[in-house]
Amino acid sequence: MQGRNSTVAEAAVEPRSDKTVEAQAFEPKVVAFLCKWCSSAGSDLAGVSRLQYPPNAIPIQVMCSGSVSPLYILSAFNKGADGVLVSGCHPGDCHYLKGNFYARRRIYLVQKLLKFVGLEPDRFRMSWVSAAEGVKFAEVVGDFVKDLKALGPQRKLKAEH
Amino acid sequence: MEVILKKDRLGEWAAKLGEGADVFAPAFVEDCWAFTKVEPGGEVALDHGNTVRPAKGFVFPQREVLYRFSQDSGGAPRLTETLPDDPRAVVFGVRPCDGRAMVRNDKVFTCGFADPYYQARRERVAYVGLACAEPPSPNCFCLSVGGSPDAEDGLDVLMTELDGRYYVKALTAKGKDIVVAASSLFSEAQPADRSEAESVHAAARSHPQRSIAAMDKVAEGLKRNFDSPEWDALARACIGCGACTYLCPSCHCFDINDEITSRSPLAGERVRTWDNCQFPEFTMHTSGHNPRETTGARLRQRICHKLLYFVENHNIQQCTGCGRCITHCPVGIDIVRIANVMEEAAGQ
Amino acid sequence: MVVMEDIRARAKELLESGKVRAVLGYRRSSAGVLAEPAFVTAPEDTAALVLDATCVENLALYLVNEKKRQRAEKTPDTRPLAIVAKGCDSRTINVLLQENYIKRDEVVILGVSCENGGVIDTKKLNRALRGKPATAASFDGNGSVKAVFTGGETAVPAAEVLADRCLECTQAYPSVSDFFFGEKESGRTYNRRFTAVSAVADKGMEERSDFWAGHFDRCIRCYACRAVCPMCYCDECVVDSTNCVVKATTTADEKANRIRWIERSVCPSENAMYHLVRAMHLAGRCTDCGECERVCPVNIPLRLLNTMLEREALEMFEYQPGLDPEQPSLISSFRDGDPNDFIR
Amino acid sequence: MTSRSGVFVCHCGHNIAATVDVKRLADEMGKDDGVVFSKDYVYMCSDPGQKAIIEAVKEHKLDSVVVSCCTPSLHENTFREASQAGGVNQFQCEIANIREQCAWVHKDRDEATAKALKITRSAVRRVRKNEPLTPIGVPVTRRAVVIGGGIAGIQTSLDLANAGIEVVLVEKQATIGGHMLQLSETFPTLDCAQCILSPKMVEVSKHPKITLMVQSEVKSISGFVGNFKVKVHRKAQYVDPELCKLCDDCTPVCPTVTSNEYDAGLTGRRAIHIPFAQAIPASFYLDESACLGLNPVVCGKCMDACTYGAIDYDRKAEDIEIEAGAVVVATGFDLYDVGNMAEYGRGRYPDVLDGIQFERLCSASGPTGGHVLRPSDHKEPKNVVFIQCSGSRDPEQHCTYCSKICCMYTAKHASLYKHHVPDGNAYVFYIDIRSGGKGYEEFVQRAMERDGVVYLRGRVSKVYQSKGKLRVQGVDTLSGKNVEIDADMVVLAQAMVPSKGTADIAKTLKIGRDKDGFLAEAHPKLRPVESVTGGIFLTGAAQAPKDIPETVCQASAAASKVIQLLSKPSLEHSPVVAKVRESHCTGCEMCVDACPYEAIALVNGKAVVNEVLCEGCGTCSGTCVRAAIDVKNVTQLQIFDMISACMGA
Repeated sequence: MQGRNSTVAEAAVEPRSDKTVEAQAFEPKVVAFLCKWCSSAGSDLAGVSRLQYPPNAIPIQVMCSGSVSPLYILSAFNKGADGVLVSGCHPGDCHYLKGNFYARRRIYLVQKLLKFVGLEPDRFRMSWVSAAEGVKFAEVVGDFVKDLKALGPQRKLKAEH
Repeated sequence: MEVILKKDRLGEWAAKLGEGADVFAPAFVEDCWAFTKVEPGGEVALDHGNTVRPAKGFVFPQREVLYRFSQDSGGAPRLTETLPDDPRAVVFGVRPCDGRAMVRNDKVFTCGFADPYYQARRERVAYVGLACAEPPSPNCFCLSVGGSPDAEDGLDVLMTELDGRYYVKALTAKGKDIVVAASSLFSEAQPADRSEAESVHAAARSHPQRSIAAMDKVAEGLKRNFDSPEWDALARACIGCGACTYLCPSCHCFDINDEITSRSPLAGERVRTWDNCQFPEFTMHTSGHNPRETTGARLRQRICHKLLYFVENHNIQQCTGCGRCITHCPVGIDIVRIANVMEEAAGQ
Repeated sequence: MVVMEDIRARAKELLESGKVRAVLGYRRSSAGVLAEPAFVTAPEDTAALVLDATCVENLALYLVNEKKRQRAEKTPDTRPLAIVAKGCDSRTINVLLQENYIKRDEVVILGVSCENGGVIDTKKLNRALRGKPATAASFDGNGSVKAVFTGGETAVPAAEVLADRCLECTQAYPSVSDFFFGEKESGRTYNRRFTAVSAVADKGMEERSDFWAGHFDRCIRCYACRAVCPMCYCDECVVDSTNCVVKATTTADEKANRIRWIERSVCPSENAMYHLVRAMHLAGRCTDCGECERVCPVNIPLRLLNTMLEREALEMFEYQPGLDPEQPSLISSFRDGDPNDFIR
Repeated sequence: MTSRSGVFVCHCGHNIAATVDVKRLADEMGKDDGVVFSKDYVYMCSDPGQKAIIEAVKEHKLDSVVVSCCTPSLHENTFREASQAGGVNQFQCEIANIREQCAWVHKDRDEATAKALKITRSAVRRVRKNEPLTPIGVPVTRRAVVIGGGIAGIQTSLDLANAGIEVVLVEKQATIGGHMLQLSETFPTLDCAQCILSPKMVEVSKHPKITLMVQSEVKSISGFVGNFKVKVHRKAQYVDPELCKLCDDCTPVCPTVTSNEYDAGLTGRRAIHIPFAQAIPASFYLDESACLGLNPVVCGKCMDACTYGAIDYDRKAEDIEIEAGAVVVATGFDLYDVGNMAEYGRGRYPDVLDGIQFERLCSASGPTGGHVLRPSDHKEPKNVVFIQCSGSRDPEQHCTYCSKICCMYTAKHASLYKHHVPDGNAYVFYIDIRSGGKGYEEFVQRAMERDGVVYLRGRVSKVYQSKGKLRVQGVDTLSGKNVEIDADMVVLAQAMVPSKGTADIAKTLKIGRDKDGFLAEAHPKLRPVESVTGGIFLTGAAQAPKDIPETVCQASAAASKVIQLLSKPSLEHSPVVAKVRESHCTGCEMCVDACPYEAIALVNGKAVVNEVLCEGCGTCSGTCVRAAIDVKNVTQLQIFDMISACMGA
């Protein structure tokens, strides 16, 4: 009933048969929150090492993974992200001593909540990437994009503009 | 136009109407009665209580786009009007209180200025009412506010359930059309049918209901008690949610916002959404001043709008006595009780 | 057994002695079977206080609302408030103390044990009575609820009509109180804790997705869940993206630059955003009073979102909200042994 | 909120331009909301590039600048200074990293350009809401705390004190001197360790700018660079150094004997003793752990014997708070425990010694008066095997790293042995010889050629006792033969490990350690004496294995860093710090609990940020459920806008 809701009903009926065709052309949109000191530096190292990885992840540098509010993650999905990555320093290596431990607990809860409401768990990922792990950074992004391509576009939390 | 429809052919009528319109009827979903789209071949059974959400949303949806806008860098803004072009709709099972509420909404959206969005939808939606045999909610009080279980105003068709059949009365041209569209399903109503319907209506009207004792004195009571400390006491438990007004069939306040979908280049929609006088920020000024800062002031606004201001402006109560605001209030705030308290207080 | 007369007498004594400015309790309502909140200030009005299976509200909400009201007053009465608190309500009070929202000496807690009972779920009661509206309901102490309706009464097994949270309750008595009424019953045997949430969590992913999409689609954003929640005490909520509470300290920049995390439009994506953000903000703070779910006019099972996080907090972080007002909050603390293997 | 942004796109030669269509990027950004000027240039960081920024800021009245170029860690400062020179506050300049995070990691030009556009747009959205900031000035306490009184700590203290800076030197033991004082002679010049160190120790004790605290440990630290508060716990000083006349009347009456750590356990000492003759402070010292009970009723003999009244059992330990602008950590090393060396007898054989024990045998002040004698029977050993890399370079079982100094000191040990016992045989098992350093290679060659030390290239697989001899089974990889030697003594060149308290002090000071447990420097090449925490510096073997000359160099380097820091009247602290929205704060204290720097406190029910303590990590804003705290210029509003930009909206 009432405007919006009926359009949703229609969207649900929309045929999904061409999913495979879509998957081939589908380029997932990814937001990657990288802490300044480890993961962003690690991505710089990947660059210096000229490691190639897919261009789907757009980095947002934050000071510390501990500053990543659950709202950022939910908002990225709301704005149409097919995947969200949060990456910080390894436990014990946080430039700010313990910010990543708070992040770990918080992100764990966000992940469980998203899973509970039926979002594919592979759409939201957290990684520890140190400043020395350029190779790992490239792998993390590469694996993530590969997994997202298999999942197809994210529609469950995306605003329908 | 008055015709008879056998009860077991209701589905056929809905199916026939479904060929040219979306058909909605109450369905019991998640312990709630809700108007739900009838899929082709779907069953329609009008054995429902009062729906949680009223029928106003078909004409005045909670969110609607007024126009889209866009602008390229340095260019002139472009506006694209988005008048509704929804398919025609027929809504079954509308209770007379919801029908009467539409008359009140019509006054708001056509008085002085005809709201094109409202108008466009109103023309496309036909309300098929169902007279109440007994109050569908323990908090019904339609009789106290000038309504009745068989009130016709605002509806396009009124159905009355008789033994094994419906007495179907088309009230408007739109109503006649939807009867004529399936004329083969109906037989002409006989005088006996009419008198049977009348006795059903009479029985329903005599069914006990909650009541506002002296409705004619309530408006005066409210006026005289505008500054009464009683408002704060009555609203002490109010939590400031919007259940009462969002579920009200005649509440019609809205807000208009721009929702930007892209900043470069600029694009977005101007959107109208319901608003709610019970929310604390409803009357918040940019200065920080809030003329209705307390729950008491906001409750007074709601009650006075229903039973005083609307009477002053349109000579009828805005409230149609459906009882939803009482049933769904999380903390038992009760418009019937408040009206009685205010009327009594005025008498003293 | 909780003796109602004892509570009334205590409430009366507190008011007569002037030790408290009001007693928050329950009384009968004209709106239906559920009791309604009562703000008793006159000693003689304590006679109207009731306590039975219809006293569903978490009155701790009013500690918050009254605090806000008091702040707006020029010469507020600063005497404490007395409050009738069930086990779950008392845990809410503990979280409010933990978060410094109220101080311990601002409240006199009349703690009541639910013993082997709890409160009813009106939806369940309606089903049990096949739509006949109940006019009264009380726990009879023998595992059933006596429901009275126009023209009759019947006894329904408690497990059929008690609220889910009561069926799953593990501590049906207050964890903090100044006066305690009733017995601390242990070993309640209705449902295991987290029964309801496990049932949903055990569904398949697509089934869960459809389940929640259906529920979020119905949401009308009346914010009754937020308004009734004692933990949602923020003056400005994240969903208030287009209008906000303006205070003396609100800058022009703040008025102009609102973060539109969630649009006002009622549509599935924004509704989901609202409920997910709210669930996250309640992680480690929700004490499972179940009010959000009860007041939802369109019956969204909101409690599940919160209990799901409550379960994670308990199982993974050994964190239980509302038992100790001195502990740091769930999300402002961590342990070295927190789960790490979900991280790549 | 700014409205006139300029975007500058750098080609970085071909580094960016080869992959990203820089012209299109500049064009597109020129059309973006709020961008009034855009430009691409071959090298933005060059002088003409920077001038272009300065001129554009002036000409187009820019109020914010975005440079799309390499990582901010390279040229953020460059471009911020250029912006400031043009008249825009430096904090209203942001970098969009389109080189490391884009051009270098992608090949497809269209895809890379599209991504560069999003990254740049995201930076523009952010910078538009940056507020102008001014670095926070913080007054400085002109005093340094040096932790550890070995050669590193002594050198740093003297350099600082001679530059006029007050120093508090904190030493855990009863005397300063450290491991260097245990050494006999030092390579490659074979000068006596005590002869070169003792004068420095005396200088420390006499220096008016140095306060020496022995038997003391740092317990906690608070504050921040320039303004630390260091809490030091000093054990009870039962012997007053001022009154002690070093007469040695107390020692003979003391009934308890315990192992002498100065002689690396080769001899014993009394509970009351002087660690060694040249100890500083020059005083006897009562070892509480060995004493019968500090109770005249139980014993009290030393107090009775002391005619000067220097001994007082009622002295108490105390906690002393020191205000200091900088801290230097020089906590030194220990030898890897021989008990871990299963293949060499786990320390059960008395004639298998570690390097320090052998130093003591060679030292004139040592247990044998400088004669090399076997601990087991006090006979002169005729065959001595020296095993290098004992515990080092063995990732499977022991330490992964090279301990750096063992090649040199083993050559020294073997030479010294040959000097003492010219008719004895010295064998050295080595993996390879690392003798980089002035005069080092010549020293090793001398040991081989002049002193006739036999070098065998290979590892020793096992040492065991057999018929009064130590049988050494090894392999000579040059000849490819197994070698067995019946030795009278075996000396293990044990790996160097961080001293026992290093983990604790790192935790106390909130500084990092590397994978081997040594203190972590801020940058391995460019900031080798700084820790990651501002105002805390590292020196000596606590940072990595090193020899005396290198330690002294590093000690002076650390001192010079401290002098730099403390020579300014005030310090600049980054203004990118947390900011509370008072209207939204409810005083729940979650940020207070979560802040890693204890920079937030509750004042009148609202969170208040100490801007000097705050490092701007934003853990508070990630924790706050009320959006009541944000980090300036990385606000939630800015991140929200950046997310939109990344999503192409």
